[in-house]
Amino acid sequence: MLDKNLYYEVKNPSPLQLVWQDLRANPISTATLYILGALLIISIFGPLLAPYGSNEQFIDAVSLPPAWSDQGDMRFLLGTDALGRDMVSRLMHGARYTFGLPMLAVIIAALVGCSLGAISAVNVGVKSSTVKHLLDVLLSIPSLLLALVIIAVIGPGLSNAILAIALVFIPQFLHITKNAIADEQKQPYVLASRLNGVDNRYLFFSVLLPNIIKAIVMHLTIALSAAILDIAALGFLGLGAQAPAPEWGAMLAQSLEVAYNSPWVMALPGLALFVTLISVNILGESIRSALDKRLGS
Amino acid sequence: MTTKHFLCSVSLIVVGLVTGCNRALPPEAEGVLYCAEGNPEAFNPQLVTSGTTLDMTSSQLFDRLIEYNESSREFESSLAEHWSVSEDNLRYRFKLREDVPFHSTDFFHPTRNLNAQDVVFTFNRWLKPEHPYHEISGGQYPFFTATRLDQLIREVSATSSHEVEITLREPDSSLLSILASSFAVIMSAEYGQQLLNQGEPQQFDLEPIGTGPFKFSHFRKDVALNYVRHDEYWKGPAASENLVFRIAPNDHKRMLMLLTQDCDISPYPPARDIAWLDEREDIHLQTSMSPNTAFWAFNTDKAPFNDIKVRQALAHAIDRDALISAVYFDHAVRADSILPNTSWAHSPTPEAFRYDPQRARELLDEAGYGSGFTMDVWALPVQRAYNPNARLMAELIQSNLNDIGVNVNIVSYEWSSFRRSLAEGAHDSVLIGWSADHADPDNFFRPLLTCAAKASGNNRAMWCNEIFDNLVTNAIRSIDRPTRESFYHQAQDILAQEVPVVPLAHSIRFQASRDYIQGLQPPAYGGINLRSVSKVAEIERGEP
Amino acid sequence: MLIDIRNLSIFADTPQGEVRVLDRVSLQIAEGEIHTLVGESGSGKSLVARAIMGFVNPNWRIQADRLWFKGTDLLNLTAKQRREIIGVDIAMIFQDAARYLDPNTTIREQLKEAILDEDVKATFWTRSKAKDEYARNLLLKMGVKNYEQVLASYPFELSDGAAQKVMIATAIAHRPHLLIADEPTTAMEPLTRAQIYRLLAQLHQRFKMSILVITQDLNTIMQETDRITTIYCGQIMETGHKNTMLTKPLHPYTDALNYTSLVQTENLKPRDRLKTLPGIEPTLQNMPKGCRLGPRCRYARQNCIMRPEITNLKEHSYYCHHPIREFENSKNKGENS
Amino acid sequence: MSRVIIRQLSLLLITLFLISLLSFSMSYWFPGDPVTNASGIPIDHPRYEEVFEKRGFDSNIAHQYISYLRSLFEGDWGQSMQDNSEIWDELSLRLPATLELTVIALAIALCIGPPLGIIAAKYYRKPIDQVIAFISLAGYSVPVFWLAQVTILIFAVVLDVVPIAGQINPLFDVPAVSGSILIDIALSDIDHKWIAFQNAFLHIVLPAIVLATAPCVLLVRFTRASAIHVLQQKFVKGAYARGLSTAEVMFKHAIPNTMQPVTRQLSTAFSVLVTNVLITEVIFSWPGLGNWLVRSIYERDFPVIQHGLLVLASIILTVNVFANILQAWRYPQVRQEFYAR
Repeated sequence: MLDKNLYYEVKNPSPLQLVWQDLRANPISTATLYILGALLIISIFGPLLAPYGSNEQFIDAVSLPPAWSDQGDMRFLLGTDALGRDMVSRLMHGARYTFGLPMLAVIIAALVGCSLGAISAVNVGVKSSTVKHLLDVLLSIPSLLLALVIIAVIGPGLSNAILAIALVFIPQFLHITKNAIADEQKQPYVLASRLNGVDNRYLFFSVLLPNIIKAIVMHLTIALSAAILDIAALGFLGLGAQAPAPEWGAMLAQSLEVAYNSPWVMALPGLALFVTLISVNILGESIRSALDKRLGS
Repeated sequence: MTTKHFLCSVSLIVVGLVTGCNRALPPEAEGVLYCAEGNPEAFNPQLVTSGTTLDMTSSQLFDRLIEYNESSREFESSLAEHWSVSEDNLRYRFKLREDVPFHSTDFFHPTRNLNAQDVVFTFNRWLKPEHPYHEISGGQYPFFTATRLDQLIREVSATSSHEVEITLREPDSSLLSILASSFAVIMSAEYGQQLLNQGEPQQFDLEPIGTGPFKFSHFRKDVALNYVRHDEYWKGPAASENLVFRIAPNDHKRMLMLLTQDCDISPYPPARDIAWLDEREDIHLQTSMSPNTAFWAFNTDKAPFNDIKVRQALAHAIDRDALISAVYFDHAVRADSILPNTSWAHSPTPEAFRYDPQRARELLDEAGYGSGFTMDVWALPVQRAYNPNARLMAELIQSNLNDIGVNVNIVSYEWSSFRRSLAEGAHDSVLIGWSADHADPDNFFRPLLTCAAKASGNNRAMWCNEIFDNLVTNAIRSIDRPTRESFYHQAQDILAQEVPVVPLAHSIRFQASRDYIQGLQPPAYGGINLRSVSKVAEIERGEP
Repeated sequence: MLIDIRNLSIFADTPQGEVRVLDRVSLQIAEGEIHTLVGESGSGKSLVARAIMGFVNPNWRIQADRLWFKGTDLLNLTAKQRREIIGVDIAMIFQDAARYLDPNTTIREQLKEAILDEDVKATFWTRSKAKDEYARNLLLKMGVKNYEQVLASYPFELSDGAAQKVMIATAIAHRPHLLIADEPTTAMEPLTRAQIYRLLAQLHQRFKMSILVITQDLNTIMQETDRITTIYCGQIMETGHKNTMLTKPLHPYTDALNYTSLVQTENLKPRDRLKTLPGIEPTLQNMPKGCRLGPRCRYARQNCIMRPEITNLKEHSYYCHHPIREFENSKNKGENS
Repeated sequence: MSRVIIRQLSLLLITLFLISLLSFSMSYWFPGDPVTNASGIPIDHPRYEEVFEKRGFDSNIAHQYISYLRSLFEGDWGQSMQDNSEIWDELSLRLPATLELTVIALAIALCIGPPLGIIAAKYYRKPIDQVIAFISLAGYSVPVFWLAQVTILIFAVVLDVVPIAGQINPLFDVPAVSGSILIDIALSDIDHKWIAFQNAFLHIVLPAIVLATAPCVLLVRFTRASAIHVLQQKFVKGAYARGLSTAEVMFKHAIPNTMQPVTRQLSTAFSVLVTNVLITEVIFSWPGLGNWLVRSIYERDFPVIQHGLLVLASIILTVNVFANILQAWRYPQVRQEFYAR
């Protein structure tokens, strides 16, 4: 009667695979994946894909509404701005500034911050909760304000804004990694691994890392959305990208003067920003709920 | 059930609050709202050159000895009842009115009316370095330095209690024009003395006292400047009880504020909005051909702009016709000389500033900059009559210059710091301009391009040319118009050759106001006068 | 019958599809009886309690021929009717009592919440005071001497035993007819455990309260239990009197459970094999067909892939194709013949 | 409790010390002369020598820091490099204006955010929850500067319901005493105060709502997540088992417990609010600290930047610490955790 085959082990995919499956199973998060993928491609190849240059001016086509309106022109699908620049091209060029660069900045910040956090957590350990508490309080200062401090010191400009944002997010990642590792180190399974006699390297990469990945991934999406918003806000305030760079925040700031006459010039960069941000946020939310479901909270 | 009732009452209260709040004003808050483009630099026109400050201070707070009547093209009496000139054109006598009271406010109660002491006090402030107020507020009197009036006047003296004599070192044909300009206002000597006694002379330029139609009430930086009516004004009280200048640096914002009735008068509406503003029933649009010139000045102290060839190349590189259509929406004419086309001394030199990128490249090659270079273009941050959108203009120039291999950074600051940095010569080149303060053509040469103007920090090109200086000085010393005209033509030829500045456009000055505003005159020279402006009574504002 | 459940099934919605977590459970509890429901963790015994209390997860589907309390159908109650029964006529105490109390409210307030206005005879303004008094008495009845201190505490400041006593106090505030005790003593020290069971027994005696005790193993069973029901993987295995169940079970599962208890192992000789069940419990997604004990049952035959029907003896019933006595009997028979 | 307060306040002191250190060292990081960067007195100014000595620049760095602190407490915050106005005077008018806007926006966010979050959690995965969750996610993704412009176009320009700039129609002769317009009206001696209040209300309503959006949706999200978690907790079941009605369970147990983490997150919402107030003030020409700070960064007016950032950061830190104290005061469990550490 004892058929061994009856007791087959369930073949479970790894938790991260499960998260991926969950994301793909949800149509909305799949859509955001596609949108962000498209944005990434545009950020990289935008200048090649765009029909015109970002600052190419068509004197004969100033302030044209989008193509579907009566005064529209098929050459300019989303219309032109007050200088006769094609909105489609500008938006496509702008994706690099408003999506690509913040993403790069966040990834760099994450790499640096997580490495530093891991090093400090493994080597120093968190002995004092006061330091943790102190960092908690200090990190409550919003990223834009810190970026403003840095920009105040090194001066306005796109490269400075990106630098400022990368710098601002490093301590956040550091803090999160350090805390996550410190929390995990208290877990019994780490003790078990230690008792098994694994070395520090293995302990970190094979035991700790898979378990802190949740905290880091979740913070990545939060940081990306904050970074995009900050870059755009700095561009809007004239402290980030400078005219005529087609950064969406800067475009928005410049479009204000024609907002009443040619509202599409104002609406489009804002809409692009909105779609990007909501995609990042929905993706973050989906990843968070999938992780919660799979890895336990 | 109770929750429902609660929600109902809350929403009722909210709706009631919003609908109950109309924007009607109580009677004591009636007045005119004028949207100004920036903060006034000081409440003393002597200290400034910016039209913004002039608009907000000069004609509102003060009076001048004489005024220039646009329509009759003649000088008229103002504080001076009448005046006379000596045979040698060196002595001017002004007989003052006796019934001109100064403002009486919380901080100053005048004990006497205007007399000759006040005129002497006011003129000596910028004339004599030993005057107690000379060094107050920086000690710079740019307009008077630029017009060399401080060199020209030997003495200002009171010949009787109500008579003043101005003695010149040499004849000058523009003196009356200058005295009629918005800068030559008369202030109270008694107030100056009172502040000296109190040890607070710096208040003199912060809480002004004058004889004008409005009194200073209070000023909050970046928010608003409040004036109240001067009821004893010698020409009769102003039409409006209150006059408020709201500070709104953004032209688009100002236009929207006009639409939402947050402003009653908005100077310099954006050129792109002129067409449809004109079509609106509730907006009244006024124009005037006030003489002005927008120009692009190179800092000739800096390399490579000290090289004539580079300047000529840059002049040929830009398409001014395109600028006029894109920036001015054709509400301007192309400028081919620094002097406006309405002036009798106008002598255009279109060839010097022709759009010719090919020629520009050749000139750059000759100058040794064939591979191009990078330069800053400073774009003035506010809208002026001569330039409604310098930033847009800078972007167009940027793309023009890109074609000849010159990279451009666009620089812009808040207005007052912008002007200060300009005076220090921190710029490579700047898009700025000049509106006439008075009718004499001299106004476009000596205050702008002479060595004296450079010293006073008003020469945006930092350009100093002796031949040019001699020509304009000779022009001002002659009384005879044909002689002056020939001098001015020569001066304009030098400018076309040397290109310290590229003239861009003479624009039409616009002024928009709500339909319920009456008595508003489009200004000709210098600052606007708002004395006769008021709201039409009995009109239900905001209601159809 | 106080509680009469017939063929109660609960279907849970999982990512792998709908799973029948309770399979046609029938259970009767008479008035004044102490009934123990025994099963391993995950066997669905708590689900029975939750079904009675109406704590239903949104992704559950419940199906029953009958779910009656004193003749009232618990499945078709309005929210208002349910309130009148739950917490009044039926009360429940839980394992891990401290977590069933609001951590941010004092014991005093939570205890007073459980006391209805009818329980104290007082006017509006003396009511709070009267409830205070009532709460104190309740705790005293639970054998809590330092009641003032307990009343002022927050749940996380109490020991396990004290928290459980508070829990019981809130449960019996209006002397319910049925008290459901869901693993009330798991993870407690043996002394505390005995205390709690003694308390329950006292309540049973003093107020003629029926008690449904839900527990994991027969070791911790209450001495005063009248009847025992065993449940495995959402299926009822056997129901009967305590004595029969402990000494002469008919179902192989009850038998296996018995062997895990000390009482039974005392009689083992050295090096005897323990009569435990081989294998492990199946996961929720891979429930065996028919009798769910099948793959782990020593006596299983081919027909065990069909769900066995109930066999009712006197005061005893079981669900098995091959009950032990019968099996042994037949074996004996075979030897005899 | 007093231990918690002392601990939190000492934490605040340490962080404020760090922030002041940061602010102090900014004079050195900024390009140009540190004395000028700190005081706004240019190097060729007659008072330069005096300031140089007063700020301890003739001595070592520690002395300079102490002098810096002393001038901070004396209210000698230097002057703006742009218009030479005293920073302290300007700040004392602008900060109340900012706080006024911030407090009103925070109040709006608090009145709308948490209730919506709780409603969403109560109807978790039902349509009403999905609508609220989507709106909150969308609201979280709308850049405030865009939202502000769109609302201005709709409500002020097209519908003409509200004005678009400033605190009040400047024709009302309300002297700026405190900087906060509502207080100023109350203090002023003008007639028709009620009309002035209405006018000020109309001016503040749009910026306040725009400003409230981000913290509001943030609070919706926090509250929703927290309430979903709480509603799954065993004590909710326990409360039901005690015979409480749904309303009683929600209001007596679920909501207070939901607010426990949300109280902590108030400081996050406040940070977001402060970030957005910088932008909102610029757009609505609100004469507050944010407007001033942004312009001074633009103009590189270092003394203003230095002190403006110091003030904003201090406010955020203070609010953060007070949120901690509030949480510990209201929630014994949190207190316990603080003690345990």
